[in-house]
Amino acid sequence: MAVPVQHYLVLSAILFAIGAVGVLVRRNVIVVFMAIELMLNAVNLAFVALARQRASMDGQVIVFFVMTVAAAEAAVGLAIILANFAQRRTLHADEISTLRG
Amino acid sequence: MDLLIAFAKCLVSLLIVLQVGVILLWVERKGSALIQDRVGANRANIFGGILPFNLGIVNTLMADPVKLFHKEDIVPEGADHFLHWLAPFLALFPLFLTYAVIPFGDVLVIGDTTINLQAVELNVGILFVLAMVSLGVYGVVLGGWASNSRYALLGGVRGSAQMISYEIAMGLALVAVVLTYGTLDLQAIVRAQGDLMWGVIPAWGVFYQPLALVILFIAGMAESKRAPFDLPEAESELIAGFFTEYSGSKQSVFMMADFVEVAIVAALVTTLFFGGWQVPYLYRDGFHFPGGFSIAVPSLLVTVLQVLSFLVKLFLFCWFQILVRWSLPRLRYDQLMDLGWKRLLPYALANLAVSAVLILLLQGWTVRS
Amino acid sequence: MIVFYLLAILSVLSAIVVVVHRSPIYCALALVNTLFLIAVMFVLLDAHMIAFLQVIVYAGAIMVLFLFVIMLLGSPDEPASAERPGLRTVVLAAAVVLAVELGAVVAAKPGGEPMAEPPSYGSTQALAERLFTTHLLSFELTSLLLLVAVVGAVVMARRRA
Amino acid sequence: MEQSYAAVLISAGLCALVVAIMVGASRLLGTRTPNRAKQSVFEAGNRSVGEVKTHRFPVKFYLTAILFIVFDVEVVFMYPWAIVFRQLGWFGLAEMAAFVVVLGVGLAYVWKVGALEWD
Repeated sequence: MAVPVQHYLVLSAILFAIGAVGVLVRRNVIVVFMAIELMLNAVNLAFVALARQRASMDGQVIVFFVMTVAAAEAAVGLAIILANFAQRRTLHADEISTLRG
Repeated sequence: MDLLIAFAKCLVSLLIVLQVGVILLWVERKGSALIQDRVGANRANIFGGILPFNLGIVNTLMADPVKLFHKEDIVPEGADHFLHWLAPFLALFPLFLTYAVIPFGDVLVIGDTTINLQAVELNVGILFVLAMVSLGVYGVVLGGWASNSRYALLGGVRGSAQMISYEIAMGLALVAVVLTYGTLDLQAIVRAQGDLMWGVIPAWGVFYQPLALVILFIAGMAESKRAPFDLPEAESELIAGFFTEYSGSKQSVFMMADFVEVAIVAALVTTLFFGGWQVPYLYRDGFHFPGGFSIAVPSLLVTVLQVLSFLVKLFLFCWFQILVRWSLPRLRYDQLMDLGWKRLLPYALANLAVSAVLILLLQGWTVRS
Repeated sequence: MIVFYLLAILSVLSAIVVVVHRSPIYCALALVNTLFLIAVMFVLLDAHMIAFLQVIVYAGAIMVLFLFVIMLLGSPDEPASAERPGLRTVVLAAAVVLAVELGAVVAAKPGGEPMAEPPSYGSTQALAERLFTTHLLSFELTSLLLLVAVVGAVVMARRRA
Repeated sequence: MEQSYAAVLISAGLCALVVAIMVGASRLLGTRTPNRAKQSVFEAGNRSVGEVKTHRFPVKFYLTAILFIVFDVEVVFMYPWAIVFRQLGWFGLAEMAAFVVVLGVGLAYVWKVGALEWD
């Protein structure tokens, strides 16, 4: 158990960055969504690592809530993707431009 | 030394589940034959039938797997090779792993080492079971997706929807059990069932949570995708559902997964509701019957009796599932979904509410761990 | 110690697969793998309960929903040329810089020894006590969130074009 | 505690090995004489027409999955609750009742709009 908390945080930062790249680069909305989940998980890892560092359970409780939010977000988000696909038959993020100002 | 013991325990638990799986294959053949008034697997002998009995069981236990493993591995055109391989792996692997947390005996005392007869001693055993069960759906989804076949895809979608529908009811039934015993540790739950109610009846979960037992059993059978819940692989509609395009050993792995799932449902029911390895009135130093009558039994014999008791109960519930399978017709899809969402789910919630209120009203009614 | 670095390397690799693989279904499987590795790290961090919840909720439910949508839509592989190459390079460069910077900042700061944890740390019991007392309000609000999610998702999914 | 996770690792390794051997056995032991007819997709003798993976399914399946996610999260919240239930007493019961009632409204809504009806 000698891994310092910084290493967990570095890993978390790297995973978060990878997720961010995914959100920006990928055009398939489903994959973009997955990249968001990856970012959420990177944050979860940081929460748990810091909770361990401070010997506090609060970080773990927050992770519990993050998971719930992720579940709700996935349900609604994928429903939007489905509805959008039914209307326009596309999963390409650039073609979904109705809301563009 | 500790590592060696751990390894041995894991091996034993794996061997148990492998054996149970293969033996069930034979039991099912003979059992279905019995129900349908046939003889069943009987065409096996060696040395030209010199032996006075036939070797049907040997045939199923050894010749069948050997034959299946020598069949050609056909991957349909347009299928993804890696996913086609991954699907059967993911169908069976979590099921095997589930078995590792099921306690198959109390303790084995050799000299001054005491070995807990449970391959993986997790204090969150029930969550482990739930996690593994929830992974089982990947095998179905991927099998359907990777085959590039319409039947397989239909079977995959149907099967996964069915599995996730019944997982909720299963989870709620397990919560009721956790509520009763106040722990997630399977071995602790079994130990708690060694007590006696009113000094006579063994304190088995079935007496505390009968409705949870029924719900868990039905949900478990639906998870194992066998008749009457065999819609994902309904032969008359979908050929073989999500494993239509599988042959040889991959197909046999899917079949094996079916039987292992039956065994897991039986093991869960045994562990949570029928005292696991408990033999009524048998304690570590022998029998203590109500009324003060006792028989001393050596510790090794106690262990053997307990493991036997676990296996007997296990086979009993496997047999019960086979009986159900060969007695009931297949449900329609709407009936299946109705049963899952409109019956089992509300009943499970109501059961939970009633249990919670009762526990608070009658503190001490339940086993405290 | 070694376990952690092995897990870290594997999880980064599989996270990269999530982002670069052209077939959505492989992306989903790689993500499941990443989530699984993170769950193992949770075990290393004494968050036993959270580790199993990670597998049950993320791998067992959320990712199944993703696979379901991929199956329902018959999502095709993405053609390699779908991305604008300029954006890709810029973003990649920016991400590398970001990761290095974050890493450098975090690694440079000497962190103290982890605080001594009580023996019950990470147990279901400890988590539950915290969850159902201090965080009671959040817990109850979660149910509202889920209710909204269910209603919203049903409304969206049932709307026909 | 570490020991039991080591056991999980050992067990997972063993299981993975056995299952991998079982899955791969035909590849190793079986014959391989592929031909077109054998490798074509089974459609009861008909020739397969069109692209399989663009086949789309009723949105009902998706609704089932959404319901599953929401109730799965509910169940997951119930495990820690069940553990500390005896300490929390009536207060704990009220907490969980409020939680379940709100989600019950969701179930009732889904039931009402007919998302659970299959025909």
